[in-house]
Amino acid sequence: MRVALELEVPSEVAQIERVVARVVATCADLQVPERQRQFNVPLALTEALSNAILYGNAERADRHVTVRAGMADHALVLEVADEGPGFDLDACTRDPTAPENLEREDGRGLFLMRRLMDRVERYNAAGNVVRMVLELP
Amino acid sequence: MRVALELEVPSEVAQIERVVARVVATCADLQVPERQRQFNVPLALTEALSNAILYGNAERADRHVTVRAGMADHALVLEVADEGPGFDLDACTRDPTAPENLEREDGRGLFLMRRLMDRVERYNAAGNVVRMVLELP
Amino acid sequence: MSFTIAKSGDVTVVEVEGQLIVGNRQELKQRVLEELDHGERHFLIDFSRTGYIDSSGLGVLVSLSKKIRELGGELRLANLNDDLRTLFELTKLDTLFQIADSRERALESF
Amino acid sequence: MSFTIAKSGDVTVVEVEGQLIVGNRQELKQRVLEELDHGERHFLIDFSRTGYIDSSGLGVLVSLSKKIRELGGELRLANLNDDLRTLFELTKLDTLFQIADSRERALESF
Ligand SMILES: Nc1ncnc2c1ncn2[C@@H]1O[C@H](COP(=O)(O)OP(=O)(O)O)[C@@H](O)[C@H]1O
Ligand SMILES: Nc1ncnc2c1ncn2[C@@H]1O[C@H](COP(=O)(O)OP(=O)(O)O)[C@@H](O)[C@H]1O
Repeated sequence: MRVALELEVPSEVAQIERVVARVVATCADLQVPERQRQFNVPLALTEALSNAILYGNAERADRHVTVRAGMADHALVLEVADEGPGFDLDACTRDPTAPENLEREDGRGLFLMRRLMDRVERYNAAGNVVRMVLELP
Repeated sequence: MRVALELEVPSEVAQIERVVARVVATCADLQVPERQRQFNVPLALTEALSNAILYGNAERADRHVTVRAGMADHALVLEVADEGPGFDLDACTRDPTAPENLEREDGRGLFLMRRLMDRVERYNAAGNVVRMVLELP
Repeated sequence: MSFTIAKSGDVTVVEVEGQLIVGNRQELKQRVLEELDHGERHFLIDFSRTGYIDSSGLGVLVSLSKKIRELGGELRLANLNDDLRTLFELTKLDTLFQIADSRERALESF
Repeated sequence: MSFTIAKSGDVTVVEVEGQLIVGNRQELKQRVLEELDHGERHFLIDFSRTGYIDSSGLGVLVSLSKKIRELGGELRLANLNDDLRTLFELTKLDTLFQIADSRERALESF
């Protein structure tokens, strides 16, 4: 059985926890192992959602964020789409562990997403859909 | 928050219970009232699935059934799509309570779907997607 | 679904646990037909532990009932919860079957 | 998330319950800055009841730590579970913070 969950929320950071909780519940259904389910997935998803809400949608009330979570070929696929102009994932990913960045307050989001998931990529040409893939055993 | 669940299964009647269980779990999340969740939804969905598997896909192994369950404007919307030629919902709906039909073994599926849900309609031109709507309080 | 078959006097009592639907109705049909083959004529199906019955499950009940009647026997139903009762009313099958509130009542009246 | 603030000697101990993320990190920042305003200089954040910390939560910890140091104080962390420890290692923030295994150890060393 292929399973996919689709959620659409308004552009408010207060929505993040609800969305994450629902996706994590679906991960349990999909038998994603506990650690990934309790740590990698919620954290990576929180990062992608806050970027989508804050940068992509600029917290505008008329814009929404859409999340799709699903299973395909033994991998968990999470897609986070915003209604912003898109961005260049690679160009925007900084190394927060470099000495000059270590004490910065920002710039750890994309880095963490890439460390917590097996693949993080732009899913569409516009660049406002981020796709994260976690390979499962 | 708009929530939608999408499931895709092979054309086997043995899959029906798993699909129904998962949709019913999502209905709990969506706060569909107990009676609808425990009776109307699973029964109507079972009917639509068995028709999709038996008639639409003729139980062919290379064909799948896709179910979408979601919430829109205070209504639960269930869509069941098969890969068959489609059919004419109205023309195929019989009245199983008519004296000449009462002792027939078949012909109660579409009738029940229409009694258990608020609306049952063809969703696409081809007629191989059935859409059922249940208004919620 | 699973079901159990027991005798109560000369009545064959079938208890259905879970859903009676397209994926499993044949099992039930087969077993009841076997009992019929063995000469049994009085049947009671107890639904106290049944979730729901789909149209093909209803179809099996209709066809069994017909066969049993043709052989001079009878099929009765017992313990339909509110939802199942609604289902029989919707389809007017409540006019085709003898439906009892309890197993005891159903047994008494054979 | 919710948090509690208590004193242990001259150390202000903050316990974070739940996720420390973009939606709530400001609350934590505000409260610690107030304590700093009131003259407190030694801070310990206890994460034993924390789920995860996102990048903006980490950012708040970094900026609080900097501010506290500038005023001659110190911010220490305690009770990171394995996942949180991994998070600090991934981001090399384990090199920036004093991280203790237990609240007692952290308190001792101020
Ligand atoms: N969905 C998005 N839409 C537009 N820009 C984005 C998006 N996600 C990330 N960015 C850009 O990438 C930059 C780096 O993001 P990130 O690594 O999460 O760090 P931070 O959020 O702390 O700046 C952001 O500052 C922003 O310019
Ligand atoms: N998904 C479908 N694809 C093609 N034909 C269908 C489909 N669903 C229903 N039908 C047609 O409608 C008829 C009536 O269906 P139904 O009321 O469920 O009764 P039954 O399944 O007992 O025949 C079916 O016999 C079939 O010809």
